[in-house]
Amino acid sequence: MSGVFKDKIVDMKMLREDIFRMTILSEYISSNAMPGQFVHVKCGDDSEMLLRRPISIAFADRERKTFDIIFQVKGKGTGHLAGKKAGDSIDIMGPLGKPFDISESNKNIAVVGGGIGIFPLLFLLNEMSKSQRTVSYLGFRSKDLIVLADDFSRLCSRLEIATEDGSEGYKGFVTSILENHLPSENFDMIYTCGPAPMLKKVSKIAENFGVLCQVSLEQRMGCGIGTCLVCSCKTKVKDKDDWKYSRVCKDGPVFWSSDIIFD
Amino acid sequence: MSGVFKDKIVDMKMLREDIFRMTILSEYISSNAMPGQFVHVKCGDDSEMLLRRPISIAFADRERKTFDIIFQVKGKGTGHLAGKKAGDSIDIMGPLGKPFDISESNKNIAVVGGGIGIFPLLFLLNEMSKSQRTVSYLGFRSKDLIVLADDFSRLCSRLEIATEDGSEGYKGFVTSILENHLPSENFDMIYTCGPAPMLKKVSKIAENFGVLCQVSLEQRMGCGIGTCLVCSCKTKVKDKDDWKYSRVCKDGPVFWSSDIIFD
Amino acid sequence: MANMDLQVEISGLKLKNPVIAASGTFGFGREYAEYIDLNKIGGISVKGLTLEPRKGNPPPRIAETPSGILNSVGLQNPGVDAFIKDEMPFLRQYDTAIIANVAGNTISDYCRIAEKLNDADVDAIEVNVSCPNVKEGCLAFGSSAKGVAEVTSSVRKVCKKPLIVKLTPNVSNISEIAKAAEEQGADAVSLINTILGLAIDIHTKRPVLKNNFGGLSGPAVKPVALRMVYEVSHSVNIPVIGMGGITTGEDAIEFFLAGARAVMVGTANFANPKACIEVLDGIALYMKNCNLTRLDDIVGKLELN
Amino acid sequence: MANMDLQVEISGLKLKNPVIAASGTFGFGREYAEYIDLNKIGGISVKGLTLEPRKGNPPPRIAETPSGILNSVGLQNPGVDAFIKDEMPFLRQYDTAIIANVAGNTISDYCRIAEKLNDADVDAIEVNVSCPNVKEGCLAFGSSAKGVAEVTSSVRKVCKKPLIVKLTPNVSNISEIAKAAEEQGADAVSLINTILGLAIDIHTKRPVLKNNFGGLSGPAVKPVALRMVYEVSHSVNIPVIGMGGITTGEDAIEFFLAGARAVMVGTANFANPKACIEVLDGIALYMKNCNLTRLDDIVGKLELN
Ligand SMILES: Cc1cc2nc3c(=O)[nH]c(=O)nc-3n(C[C@H](O)[C@H](O)[C@H](O)COP(=O)(O)OP(=O)(O)OC[C@H]3O[C@@H](n4cnc5c(N)ncnc54)[C@H](O)[C@@H]3O)c2cc1C
Ligand SMILES: Cc1cc2nc3c(=O)[nH]c(=O)nc-3n(C[C@H](O)[C@H](O)[C@H](O)COP(=O)(O)OP(=O)(O)OC[C@H]3O[C@@H](n4cnc5c(N)ncnc54)[C@H](O)[C@@H]3O)c2cc1C
Ligand SMILES: Cc1cc2nc3c(=O)[nH]c(=O)nc-3n(C[C@H](O)[C@H](O)[C@H](O)COP(=O)(O)O)c2cc1C
Ligand SMILES: Cc1cc2nc3c(=O)[nH]c(=O)nc-3n(C[C@H](O)[C@H](O)[C@H](O)COP(=O)(O)O)c2cc1C
Ligand code: FES
Ligand code: FES
Repeated sequence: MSGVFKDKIVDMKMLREDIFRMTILSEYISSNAMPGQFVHVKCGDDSEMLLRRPISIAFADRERKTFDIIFQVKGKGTGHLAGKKAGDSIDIMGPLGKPFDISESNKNIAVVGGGIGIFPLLFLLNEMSKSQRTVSYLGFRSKDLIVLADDFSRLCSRLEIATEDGSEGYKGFVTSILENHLPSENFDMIYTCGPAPMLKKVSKIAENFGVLCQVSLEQRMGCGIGTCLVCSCKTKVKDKDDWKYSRVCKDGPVFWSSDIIFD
Repeated sequence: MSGVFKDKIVDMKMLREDIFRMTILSEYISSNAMPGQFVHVKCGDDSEMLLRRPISIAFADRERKTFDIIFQVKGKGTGHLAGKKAGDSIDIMGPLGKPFDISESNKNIAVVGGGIGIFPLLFLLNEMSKSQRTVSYLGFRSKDLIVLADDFSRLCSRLEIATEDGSEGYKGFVTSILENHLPSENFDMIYTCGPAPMLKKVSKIAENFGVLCQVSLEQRMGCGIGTCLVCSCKTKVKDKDDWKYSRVCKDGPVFWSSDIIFD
Repeated sequence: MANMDLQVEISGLKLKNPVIAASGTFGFGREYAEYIDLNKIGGISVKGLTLEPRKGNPPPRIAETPSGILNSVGLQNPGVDAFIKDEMPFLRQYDTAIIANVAGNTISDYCRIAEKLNDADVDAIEVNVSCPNVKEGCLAFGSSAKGVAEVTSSVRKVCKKPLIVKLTPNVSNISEIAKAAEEQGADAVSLINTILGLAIDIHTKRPVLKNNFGGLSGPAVKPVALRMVYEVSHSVNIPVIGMGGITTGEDAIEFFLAGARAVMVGTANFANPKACIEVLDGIALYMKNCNLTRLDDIVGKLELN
Repeated sequence: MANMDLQVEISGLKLKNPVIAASGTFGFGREYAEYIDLNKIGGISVKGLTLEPRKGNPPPRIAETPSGILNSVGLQNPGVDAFIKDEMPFLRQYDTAIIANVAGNTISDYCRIAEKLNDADVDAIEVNVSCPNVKEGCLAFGSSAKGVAEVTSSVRKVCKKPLIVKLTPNVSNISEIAKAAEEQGADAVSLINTILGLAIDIHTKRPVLKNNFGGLSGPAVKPVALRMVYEVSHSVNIPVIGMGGITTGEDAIEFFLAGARAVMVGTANFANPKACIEVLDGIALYMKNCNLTRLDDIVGKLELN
């Protein structure tokens, strides 16, 4: 179940010139949100923009009844959102979508993120139990674009950073570290979110090494709740040599990598 | 000459629940504005509303380099405008349109206003010289809707108020007081602005009594500067038994009542 | 108002009120049931149904434009049989009219779907000859009076339900096309479907939509939709269902004045899942403020200047 | 960029850059000369001219709609003779192309206006067969390939200037109509004119416009205009001038990619008298950022998915 709410923004922080963390007071969403789910946010008037914007839930504080979203300014919608401040109200639908499948029986976990894909992973790590060992693999373009490294460090057993220009950590793509580590690590599960080429690569690696893998996808959305069928992604049809379009908003955003057909 | 400016709002006052007086810092407009002229105001983003709104200049303080507009909230545009506050910037074109024809040789003057039509008359009275005698006739629906009575009192020799329900001053239309007074008053000029039926009546009365009369008209506008030809009003063609559409924004808003054809 | 009566009948299709969810924007009702009480709205026009299941077009399928959106879903749907089996039982739990929106590649497709629906518990069928997002059939029929006449007369012969024909705005003369539908036995027409459009990503130099072109809907199209509803309702005697950009009760009132007997709410549902209810409340409020009690007091009551 | 070259030639009409003020939104240039340097823009398409002076339609002539406006000016203009006598001397002070936009009730009107303009110092004529706001002629010609062919071939016979035919979007198949213009000798086509629309005041129960119906323009129509520019530029070999909702340089780039060689800026001038200049600056900025130096690097460079 989800709802449409006029909620109050209680905090707004700038994490990087173009990345903001917004804390929103919402008893319903904070207490129902699960990692991997998102909210559908009205960023302006109907006349300014007709569509809501999907943003992952990055944290939920059940006691304070707040949840956080972290977003990067990409265009008009996120630009408007960045102009909001504590005290403003915000029109939000959620929590929406299928969350990550989390099980305590998975003891050794890899989390692989790039770009805006790292934000939902923060929530995921936060909800893992202490008994689970987690290694985070995060990719950035260069050192000065790194965000949330401290938060990730605190929440996971080990943090590996890759930068494309080598200005920090491993030089190259995050998928290369993962690939190098996999033979020695004994992961039960990989969770990943980020740019499509990265997801495809991670899925491939997981398949090669026979590790279960959950992928969180992105797609342009209309309704956000499964009715308009615009947010499609190609998935396999069980037990048949066929495929279909699934809805990222309702059947996802989290899918088993083995179900997804990457083009 | 006029220009497009991003000016600063320096003061904002509520005169009535739905009427606001806004003071704007603008060296150019304040020093060039003449009574009867208007500014064309961008009340929101392009995406919210494509068209500017015409608002009369209600006062200009040449020393402080400010000018005032007074507006009533009617719809979306004026609604947005009412939400602005001191310190905000505002996108404004002006001063626009043909001003009232003012001459010191007119010694005995009547000013007749109703509704939002009273605002430009304030500026007019303000610019009259001490040697001119001015009588203001203002019409309102009822006592509690009266605004700016003190300002008018201060600026004119005599103020006559009519209310439709008789809750203050004369009961009935302001045109009736004018008609009653005209035989005894020796007006050289009548200036009027307000709802169309009032303007038509005032023009008729002026004609009957042979008094010169200037009328400020309203019409829906596009460009505000005379190019798009949407703001038309019917006027006589000189020396011919014909009529044409004139532009309220450029050929007006002030016309000689004898030139206008009221439908 | 206690005595306000918003019931309306569209040639045999009884609606408790004139607000219908537009096809393709409301799925099969399941998801919106979490947000609104489906019993409260006049009806639901379900996602366009085809004879066989359809996968639809590749994503992205949506682009935002000034006061509008472009979509290129391409009639993704489970097929009419699966609809009857899997979706109708859910929908029938609610006391609201169910309109089956149907599309075909060929005339025989349309007829076979209509036949199947004769035995299903749907209240009406809406023949979509106006979907701009599929390659064959559909819009090809809808773009000419001849095509619409052919589809309508063929479906009419087999269809036992009230038959609504949904018109495309991408034509020179929509009245002519509405008349063709009327002459061939349509019980009502609905309009407008989306206007064919294009949005370009200037950085990739490609269309935003993977399918390149898409259908424009939302407030941007309202003036065009209103004009066409006026034209059509003054050209035919069958009822007109109006849509295109309706977001508020006031928007709906404009359509009634222009001649629509009922309205459909589409794109507005996306930003506001309660849009249908708010449109309905807005209609009631307007009528109350104007001391009106029946829809007939406003339908077609526009007076030209 | 020092070596950026924005010059463009439209079948004999030389423009220093591809940004032209759209007819009816720029008068005869006088008023905008107070706000921008007219020497900087590529051209001005003047207010639609008729053989005799026209009074135009009664007010109100404008209504605001979501991201658009409706207008019903109805070709108010002083007539072609007065234009040549009173307006041309002013316009010729500036180094910018002057395009005479012309409209007629009959084919002979169009021809007589064209003849008069042969001797005037205008750089091209734009035959408006698409004004939705007059009762006779004009749109009636523009709505069919036959009508457009007739007007074009007749005007072509007498017209010695580059001949642009301005197309209406209110048709089923705009490519067909563009082809008819091309076949009959048009040097270029421009599109789109306004889309016929209606706005209703729900309190007076009357259309907002005194003339009832009006033409929709502004950002709302951009996706439709882009689609049509794409269709037309892929159907004819003569140059296409694109317009419809252009407000920024980015908007203009979309039109170039879709196939337009030049663009016209209309409604945007109203809110922003510097719109033409800003569109031009935006085009140059985009080209600079993409390291492009000539318009040919973008015109028609849209790649379909
Ligand atoms: C399930 C999901 C979760 C997401 N979580 C986050 C998050 O936590 N933080 C974050 O910064 N971003 C997130 N995104 C991406 C975010 O939705 C887009 O960056 C945002 O919609 C861009 O809107 P805009 O108006 O700023 O950009 P514009 O480019 O102006 O948007 C134009 C249109 O395209 C859509 N769009 C553009 N980019 C994307 C995208 N990547 N995914 C989906 N729609 C897009 C917009 O919603 C809008 O409809 C998520 C996307 C999805 C689908
Ligand atoms: C020369 C002139 C001077 C004016 N001076 C003042 C003034 O000093 N104070 C004041 O309160 N009002 C004044 N008005 C009226 C003011 O322009 C309108 O009240 C305002 O445009 C309404 O806009 P809206 O968006 O709030 O209303 P809406 O009704 O939502 O506006 C819809 C559209 O209609 C136009 N419109 C609506 N009413 C009018 C009107 N009466 N005149 C012209 N266009 C209209 C709007 O500009 C807009 O384009 C003046 C009008 C003119 C023509
Ligand atoms: C995402 C989407 C999918 C649609 N699918 C269908 C469809 O399957 N069948 C149909 O007849 N119309 C379909 N339409 C058109 C709508 O029913 C409606 O005619 C149009 O969107 C105009 O109304 P609106 O502006 O209120 O959305 C679809 C519209 C959208 C936005
Ligand atoms: C007020 C107004 C008057 C117009 N008059 C004419 C005209 O006289 N001749 C013509 O060909 N087009 C006329 N047009 C159409 C414009 O030139 C242009 O084709 C249309 O507005 C779309 O462009 P835009 O969205 O940039 O305004 C007029 C448009 C407006 C808004
Ligand atoms: S966004 Fe509508 S189905 Fe996913
Ligand atoms: S508003 Fe454009 S001419 Fe007056």
